[in-house]
Amino acid sequence: MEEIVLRPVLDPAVISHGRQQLLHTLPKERLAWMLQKMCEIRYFEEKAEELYTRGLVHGTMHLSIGQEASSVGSIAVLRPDDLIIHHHRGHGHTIAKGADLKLMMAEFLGKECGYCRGRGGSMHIADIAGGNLGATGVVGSGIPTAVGIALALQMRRSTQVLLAFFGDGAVNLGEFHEALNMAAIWKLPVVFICENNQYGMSGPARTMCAVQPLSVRAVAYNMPGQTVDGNDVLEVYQVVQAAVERARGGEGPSFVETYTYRWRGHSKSDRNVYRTQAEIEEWKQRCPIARFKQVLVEAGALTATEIEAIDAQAKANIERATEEALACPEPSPENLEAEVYAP
Amino acid sequence: MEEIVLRPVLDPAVISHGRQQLLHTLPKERLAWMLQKMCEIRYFEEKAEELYTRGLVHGTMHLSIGQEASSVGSIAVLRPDDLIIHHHRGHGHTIAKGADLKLMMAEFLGKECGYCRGRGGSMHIADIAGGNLGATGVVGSGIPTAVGIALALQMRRSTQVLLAFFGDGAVNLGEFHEALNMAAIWKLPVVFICENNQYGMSGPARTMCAVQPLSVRAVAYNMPGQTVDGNDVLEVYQVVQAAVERARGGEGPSFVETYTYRWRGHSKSDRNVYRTQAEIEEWKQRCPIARFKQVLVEAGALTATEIEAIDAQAKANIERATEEALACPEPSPENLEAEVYAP
Amino acid sequence: MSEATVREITYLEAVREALIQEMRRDPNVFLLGEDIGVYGGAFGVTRGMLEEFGPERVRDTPISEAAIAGAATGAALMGMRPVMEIMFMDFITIAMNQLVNQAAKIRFMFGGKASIPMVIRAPAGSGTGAAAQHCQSLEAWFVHVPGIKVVAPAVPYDAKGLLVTAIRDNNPVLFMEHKLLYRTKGPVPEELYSIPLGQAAVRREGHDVTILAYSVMVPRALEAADQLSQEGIEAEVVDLRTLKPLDQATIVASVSKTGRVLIVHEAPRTGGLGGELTAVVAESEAFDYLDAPIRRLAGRDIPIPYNRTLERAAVPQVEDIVAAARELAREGR
Amino acid sequence: MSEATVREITYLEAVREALIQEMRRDPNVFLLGEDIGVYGGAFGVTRGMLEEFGPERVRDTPISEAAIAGAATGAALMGMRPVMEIMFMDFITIAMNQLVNQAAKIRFMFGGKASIPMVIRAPAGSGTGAAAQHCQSLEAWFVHVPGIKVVAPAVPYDAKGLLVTAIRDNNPVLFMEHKLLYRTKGPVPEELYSIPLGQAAVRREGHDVTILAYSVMVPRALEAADQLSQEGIEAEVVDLRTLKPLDQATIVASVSKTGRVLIVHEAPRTGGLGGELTAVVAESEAFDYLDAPIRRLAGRDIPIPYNRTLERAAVPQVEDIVAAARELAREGR
Ligand SMILES: Cc1ncc(C[n+]2csc(CCOP(=O)(O)OP(=O)(O)O)c2C)c(N)n1
Ligand SMILES: Cc1ncc(C[n+]2csc(CCOP(=O)(O)OP(=O)(O)O)c2C)c(N)n1
Ligand SMILES: [Mg+2]
Ligand SMILES: [Mg+2]
Repeated sequence: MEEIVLRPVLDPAVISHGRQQLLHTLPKERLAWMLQKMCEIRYFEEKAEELYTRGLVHGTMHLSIGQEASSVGSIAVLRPDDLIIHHHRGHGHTIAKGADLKLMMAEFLGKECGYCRGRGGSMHIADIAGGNLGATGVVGSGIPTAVGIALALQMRRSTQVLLAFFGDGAVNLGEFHEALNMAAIWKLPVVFICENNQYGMSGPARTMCAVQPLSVRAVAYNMPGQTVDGNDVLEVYQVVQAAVERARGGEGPSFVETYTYRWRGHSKSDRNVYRTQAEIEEWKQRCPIARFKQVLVEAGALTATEIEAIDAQAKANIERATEEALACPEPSPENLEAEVYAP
Repeated sequence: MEEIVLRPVLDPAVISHGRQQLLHTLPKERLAWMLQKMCEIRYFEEKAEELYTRGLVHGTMHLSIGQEASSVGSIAVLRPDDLIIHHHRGHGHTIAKGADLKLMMAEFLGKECGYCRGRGGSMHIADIAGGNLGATGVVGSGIPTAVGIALALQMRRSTQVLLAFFGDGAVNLGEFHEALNMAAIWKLPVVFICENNQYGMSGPARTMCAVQPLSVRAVAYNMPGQTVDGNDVLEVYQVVQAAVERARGGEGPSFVETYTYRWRGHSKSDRNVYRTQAEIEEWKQRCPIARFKQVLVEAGALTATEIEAIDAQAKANIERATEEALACPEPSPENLEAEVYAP
Repeated sequence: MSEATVREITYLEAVREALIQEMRRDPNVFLLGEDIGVYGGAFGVTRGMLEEFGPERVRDTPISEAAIAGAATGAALMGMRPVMEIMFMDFITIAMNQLVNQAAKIRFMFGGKASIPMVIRAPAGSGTGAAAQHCQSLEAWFVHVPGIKVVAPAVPYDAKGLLVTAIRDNNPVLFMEHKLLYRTKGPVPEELYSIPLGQAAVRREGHDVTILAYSVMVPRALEAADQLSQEGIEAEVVDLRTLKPLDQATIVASVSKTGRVLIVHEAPRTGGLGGELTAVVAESEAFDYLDAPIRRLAGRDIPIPYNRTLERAAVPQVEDIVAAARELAREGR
Repeated sequence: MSEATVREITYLEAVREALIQEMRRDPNVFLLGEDIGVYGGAFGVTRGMLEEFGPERVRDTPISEAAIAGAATGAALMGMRPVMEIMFMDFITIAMNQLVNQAAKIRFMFGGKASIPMVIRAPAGSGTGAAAQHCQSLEAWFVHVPGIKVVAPAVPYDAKGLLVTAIRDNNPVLFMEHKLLYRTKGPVPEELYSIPLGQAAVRREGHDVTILAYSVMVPRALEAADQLSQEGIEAEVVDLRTLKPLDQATIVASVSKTGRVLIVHEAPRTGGLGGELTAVVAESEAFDYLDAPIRRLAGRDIPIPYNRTLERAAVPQVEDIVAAARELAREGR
């Protein structure tokens, strides 16, 4: 009978007072930046929803409202030259990685000046120059790609690190499995971040995945695994930081599960019949943004006024980006064939 | 920090004296049958190799010499109406499941009277009527099929059970992962048996799979998992029996890893450059057949004379089957199109 | 069908009705796929079915396309009649090994001693703004796989009747639905009926040019034919309905009559089914009746773009069919 | 190539030489696949390369085809030039999602801001008695995927020159090798050279009938042409070499000259590349020069059987090509 320990990425004992410490060790501007990004994500998605409802968007969209701490807490750890790859619910990662909000909104609107020149849309935003290697719409498909990206980093003896984001639904795909095994045996510089918002489209993670918490699956790849409160941006930060250090130090990949919740339906066609209104309300009470604001004020890291200004700035940024994006030209359908192959 | 226990299928403490008990509780004819099947497998494959060398076989073949305890120990547990599905290295399972040796050899030789009428060959022997639902040549591919077979059993409220065999190389395929998860959440009546003969074609399980032993992977699917001495037919029997009882009782799947070794190369093109001759010799010392014979004699379950007779009978069976198979007609290439679709 | 109560229902409802009626008739029929239970499927096809048949026969799966296909194959091997749903046809790429190497080959490989009666339902096609990974039409791949049949209905009546046949067929049948057709309406008898596989339907008679189409291109071709008629060009529109086995007789008869053929499909032109159809015509006696070269009008050789205008430009629209058929009708030899 | 030392080497050695020389030239090139290191690959293609380049650049992988393809895609996205090996083309079915939805689409989907320079080496074809799951020729699928190029060399000279070009190409290139060609010999310059993609080669001139072939069907077509010549039929044999992009000009020119075309491939007839080739001819000006219907000679619509006689009967052999070409040459209109 083997006793197998789920090796945590970071000692859980460290986390609890680490949170408080972070508020003092992280530069004030960094904390402000984190809050701003969280607010921008929220406002971006509320705006996206509004544009969608007004019939200005042709296509689908997946909102991550309620999950802002997961993307910002993870990506805040990175150096500017570090990389991310992510999935369909990817507005949060994109903004946290420093995307130009106008180019992002333009992509959402299918405009020529969008990140993907209107070819990709909400589900496929990539900002290659900014280190965002793109979102995939096929669940789990970015995970094997992540192996290759991290492999390239390793072969080039780079000190860059990759964060690979995916949802709870992805952990039951074969590609997840093949990729995590490969990353583990090759000790690649990647951190796998599973944003467990508790549902796929409607399938509950707790019934679709044979084991709980999902981070137990790290055991199968002999890598550290840990489930964190995905609505606590500072807890996410700490654990991802430990995983990033591990990766950068050549010790190989880790698996972090950020336990969170999506407030909105899966996409616009969702009638939310697979969960109760009470459950949704309960999770709204655990808003990661409200919580971070409160923590910041209580710790004296930022004043209420400063916070208000950041929030207002975020809102204004989204408004401006939207206006500019709406003014962008539409792409032309001429000669698309020439774009398929690289010269 | 979660303490995760690799739940064994059978308490390891039980196994050690269980082995001795089995020698007394299993009917003598059953023990004799087990030995006979092990010998038949060995002689069948030696004969196959000989025919191959003599140029009588067009195609490939994968010999399981050295692994006989795994197939026989597992399948001996089954009721006649239970089922198996397996993989390219499948002569052992087929014989243990009670295949007609002539039809099997005829298939190996590509004859019309072979199990698959010469269409399948060594890699695809199936004996549907006999409960052998066939061998697949794509590593891991039978595992999702196994889920469907077991699902049908469950939906029909059958008390039949399925054994699904595959090699160590299969545990790194996505299909393995998807299938084990699905079988686990649906509590299907299947036992997954990973015959770890330590190598894929050349890739060592110990470097290709991120975690050792392979049975640890059971943790990721919240099912019992256990590694057994795959060269000890009685140890295999006990653990598989516990897993089969579990499956039959509606408690769901288990994962059994039979640790063993293949004496021959992967297939005929193998130059054995990835392992040492010493290693091969060492494992030949652990011959599962010689070992079982010795145990039987020591326990007084069978006499040396009886054992000799069984061995001779097995050899004679193979000789006769080969002769008869060689006399079978070749299939005709006419109208093969009509066989592709069922009416 | 004299006693039948024929109503106007949607293509989506027709698919659902076939599933429901076959499940009532045969306890071996069951559904499996992602979010098909309480959610009712991404497009709502199975909505309400969980209530009648329960979670065992309307079985929600994890996001595991390979295992879904494998589970269907294994269950079929045991004599069940699974109908698996691939949420978007694009994701069938994950299940190719199970479908092509297992489901399609098991019968032949095992000497005809097993059969795999299963249906793979796969919503295909562009037009919903879902971009490159959610809009593909991959039927040509499956037409190329011995052991699989391929059905692509264009109207509600066929959606029901062909799905019933597909479920009763003893082989893997890929049943391709088009997302843009789901909301289209047509007459469908309430009672259970089936349409044989391998029979095309002449949707409109004409003598100037034959348009071969299937799935969403059928209504587009019919609309185009109406417009062409106003110009004095009478197009014959053949709805292939089953892509494999193909109704060569109906194709050859129509082309022999009109002497001109325009093949239309949504999938990219290169390597698409249009090539096979061209060859079927070119190899047949219809070749001798051709008054103009065989023409293909197909999707452009690009991934489907997100932007609405680009997306529309990527695949044949009514006006493209009109233009191509007009040009062809004028072409002489 | 005046200075070149030209030797007779095998197709297999030519592939290996291309890999070695490109790896020496460009540190971004590396190999990954199952058992390609110490084992040297299932067919021995990479034998000896581990010694020169080490385990990092001749990288053994677990049996994880999807992750192999994904790893290649990701590395390519970073500017590496991975050459992945799929041990048997049949197993590419496991990697379809990665290849079709990721590798082929990333560039377009991301607005042209990324490229995926990678090669997928895949030994294909029957003739070794490996049965239905180890003998497929799946090139037609990939020809249908915008974003992927497809190469299928028939002779050692092309195997080397086209592989070099494939490695230097900035897109995913499927490089299809045929197991039966591995041991065939031909002249190959020792020095590094490249052959542009998209150029067919006229292997033999003739005026009676054009035979379009690729991969293993090229030597068979040439052998058939020799036999036909003895009967007074002069066949022109066009080796397509690259299947996508296709050299339409050479095809059209040849068919326009001979007025008759026989298309030959090993993959099953229905839905195979023969349809596309038929359409290319039928849509071209060559159509007007045709003196007989376009003919396809292809693999039968069955999985490849194990038995040697059945296996041989499943795909075109020299005698089948002779018979088909003879019949076609006699056919008039
Ligand atoms: C392979 C695949 N199967 C199905 C889908 C359809 N689909 C899109 S998102 C989704 C749910 C994904 O759930 P999860 O991974 O938890 O991510 P979330 O949407 O919750 O962020 C599904 C089933 C898909 N895109 N890809
Ligand atoms: C998906 C797939 N990849 C590669 C192969 C080629 N291949 C055949 S057997 C084999 C090794 C399998 O190893 P294992 O699963 O341990 O089984 P064993 O042969 O050792 O019994 C490989 C790589 C295959 N048949 N299928
Ligand atoms: Mg989720
Ligand atoms: Mg093995």
